[in-house]
Amino acid sequence: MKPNQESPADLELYYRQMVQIRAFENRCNAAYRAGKAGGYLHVYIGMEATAVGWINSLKIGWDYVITAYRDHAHPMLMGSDPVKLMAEIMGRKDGYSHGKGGSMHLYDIEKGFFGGWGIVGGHTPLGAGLAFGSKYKGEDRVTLNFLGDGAANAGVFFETLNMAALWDLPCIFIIENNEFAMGTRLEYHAADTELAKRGYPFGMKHERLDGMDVLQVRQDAKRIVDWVRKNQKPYLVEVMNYRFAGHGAADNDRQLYRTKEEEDKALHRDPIERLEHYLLKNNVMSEEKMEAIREEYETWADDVMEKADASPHPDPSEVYDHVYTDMEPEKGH
Amino acid sequence: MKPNQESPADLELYYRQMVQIRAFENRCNAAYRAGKAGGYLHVYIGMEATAVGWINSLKIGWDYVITAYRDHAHPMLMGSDPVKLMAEIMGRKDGYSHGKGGSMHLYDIEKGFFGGWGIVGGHTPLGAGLAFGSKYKGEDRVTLNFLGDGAANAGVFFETLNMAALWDLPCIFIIENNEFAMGTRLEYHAADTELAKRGYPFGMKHERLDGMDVLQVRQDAKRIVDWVRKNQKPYLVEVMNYRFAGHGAADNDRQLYRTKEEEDKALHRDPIERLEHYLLKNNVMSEEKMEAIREEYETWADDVMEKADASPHPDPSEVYDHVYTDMEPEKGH
Amino acid sequence: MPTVNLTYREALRACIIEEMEADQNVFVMGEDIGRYQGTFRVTQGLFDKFGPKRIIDTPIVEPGFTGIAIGAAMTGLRPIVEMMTMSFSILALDQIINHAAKIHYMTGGQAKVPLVVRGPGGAANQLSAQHSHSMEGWYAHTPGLKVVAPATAEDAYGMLRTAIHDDNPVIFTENPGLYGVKGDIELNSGFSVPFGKARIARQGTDVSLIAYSRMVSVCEKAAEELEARGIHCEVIDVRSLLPLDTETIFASVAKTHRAVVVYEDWKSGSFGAEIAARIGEQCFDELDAPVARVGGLNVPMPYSRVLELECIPNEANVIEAVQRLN
Amino acid sequence: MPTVNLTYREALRACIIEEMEADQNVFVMGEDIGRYQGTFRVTQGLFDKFGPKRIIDTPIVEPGFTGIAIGAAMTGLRPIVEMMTMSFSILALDQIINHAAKIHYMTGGQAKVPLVVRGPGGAANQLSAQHSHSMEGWYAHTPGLKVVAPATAEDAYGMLRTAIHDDNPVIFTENPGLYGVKGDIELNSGFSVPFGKARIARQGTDVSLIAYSRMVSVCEKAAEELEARGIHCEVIDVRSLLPLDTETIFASVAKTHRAVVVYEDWKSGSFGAEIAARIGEQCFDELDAPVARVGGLNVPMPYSRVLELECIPNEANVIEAVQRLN
Ligand SMILES: Cc1ncc(C[n+]2csc(CCOP(=O)(O)OP(=O)(O)O)c2C)c(N)n1
Ligand SMILES: Cc1ncc(C[n+]2csc(CCOP(=O)(O)OP(=O)(O)O)c2C)c(N)n1
Ligand SMILES: [Mg+2]
Ligand SMILES: [Mg+2]
Repeated sequence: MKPNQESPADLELYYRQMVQIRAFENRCNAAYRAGKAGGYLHVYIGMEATAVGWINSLKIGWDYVITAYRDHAHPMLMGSDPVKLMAEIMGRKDGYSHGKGGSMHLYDIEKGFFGGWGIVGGHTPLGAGLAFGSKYKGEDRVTLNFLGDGAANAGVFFETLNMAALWDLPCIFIIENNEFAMGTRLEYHAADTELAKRGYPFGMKHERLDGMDVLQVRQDAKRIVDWVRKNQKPYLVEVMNYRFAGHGAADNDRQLYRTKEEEDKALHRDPIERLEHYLLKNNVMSEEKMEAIREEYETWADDVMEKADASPHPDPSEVYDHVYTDMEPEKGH
Repeated sequence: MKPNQESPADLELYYRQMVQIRAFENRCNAAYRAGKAGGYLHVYIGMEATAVGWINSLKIGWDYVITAYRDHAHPMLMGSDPVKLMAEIMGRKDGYSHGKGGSMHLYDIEKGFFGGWGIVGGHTPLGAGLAFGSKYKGEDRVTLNFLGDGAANAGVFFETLNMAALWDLPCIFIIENNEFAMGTRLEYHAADTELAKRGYPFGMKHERLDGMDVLQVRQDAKRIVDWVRKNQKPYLVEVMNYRFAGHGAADNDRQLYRTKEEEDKALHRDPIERLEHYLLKNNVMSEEKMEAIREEYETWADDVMEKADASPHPDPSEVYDHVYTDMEPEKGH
Repeated sequence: MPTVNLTYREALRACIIEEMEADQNVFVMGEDIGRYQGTFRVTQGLFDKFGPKRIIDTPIVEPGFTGIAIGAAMTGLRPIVEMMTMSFSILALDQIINHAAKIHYMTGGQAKVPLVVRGPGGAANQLSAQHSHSMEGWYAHTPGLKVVAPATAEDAYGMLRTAIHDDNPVIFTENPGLYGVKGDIELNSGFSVPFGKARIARQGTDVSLIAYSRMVSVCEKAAEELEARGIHCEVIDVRSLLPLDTETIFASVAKTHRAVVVYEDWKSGSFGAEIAARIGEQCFDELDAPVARVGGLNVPMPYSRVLELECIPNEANVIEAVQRLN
Repeated sequence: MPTVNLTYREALRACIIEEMEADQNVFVMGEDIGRYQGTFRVTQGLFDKFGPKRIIDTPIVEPGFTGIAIGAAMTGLRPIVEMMTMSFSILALDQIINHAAKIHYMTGGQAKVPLVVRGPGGAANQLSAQHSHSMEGWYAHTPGLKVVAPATAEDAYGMLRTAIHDDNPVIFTENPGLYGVKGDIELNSGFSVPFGKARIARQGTDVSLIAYSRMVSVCEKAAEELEARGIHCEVIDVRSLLPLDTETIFASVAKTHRAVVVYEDWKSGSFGAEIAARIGEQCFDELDAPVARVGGLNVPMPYSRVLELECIPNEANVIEAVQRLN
């Protein structure tokens, strides 16, 4: 790991955040198995360092973040209410979208978190549009535009890169290369697996970066976020991480596309364990303290789950709300 | 110009072909002005060397060619009947599509010319599909997939590049960079104006090439076509030429996007004049012979036009033909 | 306020200028709309007036720039996206239908998308199969969108204002045959036409001709001819497809007891079928004859002018349909 | 030939295998259909059987791979494109509608596109707004396409064969709720079901319930309940939307004098409106009551199961609609 340029408080923060995300995600999977969440549900387990490193480099409440359907961690790091997130994941009235969005469609617009999208690649121009909006208004916001390795093949993503570069949009495209697009391994979907290269034809700054060492991520992120804020130009990064879990909660067939050995090897890169080693080795935190933190978040997550579960299901009559801002749709079957 | 590796017969052929295309295209514009052709009509004037150089490098009747709506020259070089082409451009019964396609939608499938498409970028996966087809069947065909600089921004083009590279499709993507996408200058639509770079992220061989010196084009084309045929892999080239005319026959506002001076300068690059200089200087052809050839094609083009114009308009009842191969659509208003 | 006689095209332009002057957040983006002044010249002069920040020439990437406009709209801007032709918006349907139309709903009301997508829709003159689509039926099928198709210069002016002020995504379709049509416009009056209100373009008692966009004038001409034959047609200009003013339509049918729905879109499976189906459902006891429809032929648009004219409904087709009912 | 009891999913798979064995030119492409065995497992086992040349895992680029399939079809291959869900085909509409559907026409008959685009269409279980589209109405609006939506395992098997043999682009939509439905299939029999022929799923005299895909079984259940109340429903399984067998539909309405069209798609502007409009036009004198429709609510599909169930038509909705007619 990189030599520490972070205060002990920051180190603890990252640790807490990663542990918190993991605990939350485990509860999501549990909720799914218990039939309390449905549809498609995708957890961020194993990828925590990426969002933690990047989102901690933002001005929260000012900057914008957008991602696809693997979207639980990002709003949590931006200060969204975990109970409201979990309630949404359970499709409840007190969820951010009152049960209309679900796991794939979380939003906390007030905090600058713009979702939460189901069409692979489809949100990438929206993210550039957020950056367009802030630039148009003369604000110095930065937009983080997360996407997967699979999404990095989508045509609209390339169109977006070109315009972001052409119009100098302050947008950071973060390709989270977790080596899989659902059941399709990177090398079966990308002709060249070094996805950072996709910035090259547009003269966009681009780098392949680590996504497992939270301190390294944080350092890269800070540098790049600051650069983009200052220069008001786009940037493309490919962040290497790994999807520890199945694609979604319903994916119980990981052996179809990767071996147990491969998974086990990847588990050695666990960003949480990695930070734990570092904290221990550098005497930042004791084993006991870490244990206590982990337990704290287990309890916390149980509590979140319980509170969310206490939220009622939406009333059937709410089905017509929010189709339009100012009118109702034609009603009835 | 490159030292001659071509026989006098070949040189004459290229000259004749370029002159023929130009004469044909001038008649198309005339037909449009006379109200004998309608809709959108786009001529290839100034760009002749590109198609001549490339298509002469093919096995005609075996290889495949596809392009967008600026599609008169390509089939002519592949041996299509100019009268049937002109008849189609005039919307007549004897046109290749019996008047259903028009200038933008020429096809001569038997000869391997697959159109003729109106959606910018939309035909590029079709071209890769042709290459997919020949490869699947174990044939050694090569597909030339022409597109414009404007089309080179289209998302589906990038998707296609990735799959062509991923699946080793024997397809040559030829970006004809004529510096304009309708009224939009290259630098207003492409973040990096070196469009050949777009092959890079997919590990696809890519080069920027000249498109005005027909001998150079021919040499490059031969090399690359042979390579693709042998290696059965894709290739991307950016060919630099210039659109002497307006975007389409209806574009009378060239001053909105380029100056007279710029145009005049570009006219000095005229591929026909350039070859004339070469032929003269190298004693391949006399001024008189060239003059005679030019006149020959003027007469020829008048004749083509006259014959095409003799073809009747389709009968209204034909409107329902060819919607399906085996049934008619629901009829009537 | 001066009243001026403007073309449909000029009326649109005037409205855009007024709204851009009134609100910095309004901007226009699209292909060749700036330096090239717009293919159909709706945006002529705007680039000089407002500059490249607010009149944005885009690459030819309908999905991408529409998506950028949607994102910008979520930050509070009010983009007007010009589709060079609505046919090309088929490339952007994922952005428009799967994103813009659903954002307010999926966010549970947190985000709004005050977006206008406008451009020429339908056949022009021999533009062939890929450039002649009528897309409005598909949009009008989509909850979360509003869809309008003004038939007059006045409505073009007044409805575009409503569209720009609307906090929801609005599809605004302009038939290319309408750009030269003239009307009296009171400039700088703030004149606006609400959505969801049909217009009675002509009063009549014998049959209701129900149309939108350019087909309204086709119906008006047919009505004139039929008048000479003693048949008094009422012409309803639907103008807003979503929301749809069924009240006005049903009231007309209750008066005339006969209805013909007229549209340029492919006849089968169009939004005209929806209008016909609703009349059939709601006016059952009022109808003295089946609800007839006159639509475009169910074929890809052919290039030949002879064939193209076969495809597009005209006065004769409307007259024939009316006569079949009587 | 052995007759076996197969699920809809297995019936599809069996047909694909038989056709791939019979014709080298048939191949399948799509996302996660090979190594991952298909998200809905329709293609299970095919990768092992036919290998990567003929069972092709694609990147997640619906426009691109659909276009490649279309190009390949023009060279004489017979691609079967799986859309992971039909919702995603919205990204490929330009390829399907602007290209595949028009190629035979634009080439004046020179080129053919023997393409099948298939996949699950409609809502599954809480897949939310972006994954629950019913796309068949849009396709059925498009001349040049054929569009089918089988409701039974037998038809899945027999219509997929017809689709693969067809020289035109065919949209083949499978409601995810049907994959587990079983039927008796005679394997290797060459059994095929022609397009353009509706199926009378249940005979009745009082009202015609007209549906396709999963809604057929909803109608059948409603019919059973209504039978108990003395109302004899005829259930027509349209199964082929384009071409549409109006003959069978109209004959049924001529018998029952009442019709309810039932579909899962958004109620307004759907292809169900077309069916209702045609009945209204052609069966005017036969109808004893307005043609009713039961469709999905006009809202983006919500995630909450409570709300989702509100949106999708069920037996109770059909029963209610029938009772309103009587
Ligand atoms: C346009 C589209 N096609 C297919 C899908 C189905 N799908 C959902 S996620 C996914 C894989 C995406 O992989 P990647 O972009 O690498 O993201 P990750 O899941 O690894 O975070 C697929 C194929 C979809 N949602 N949208
Ligand atoms: C999807 C789409 N958008 C817009 C258009 C309108 N259009 C036709 S040609 C053209 C310019 C294309 O330029 P380029 O690709 O450079 O080709 P060139 O005309 O120079 O040969 C545009 C914008 C179209 N046909 N398709
Ligand atoms: Mg991935
Ligand atoms: Mg160009």
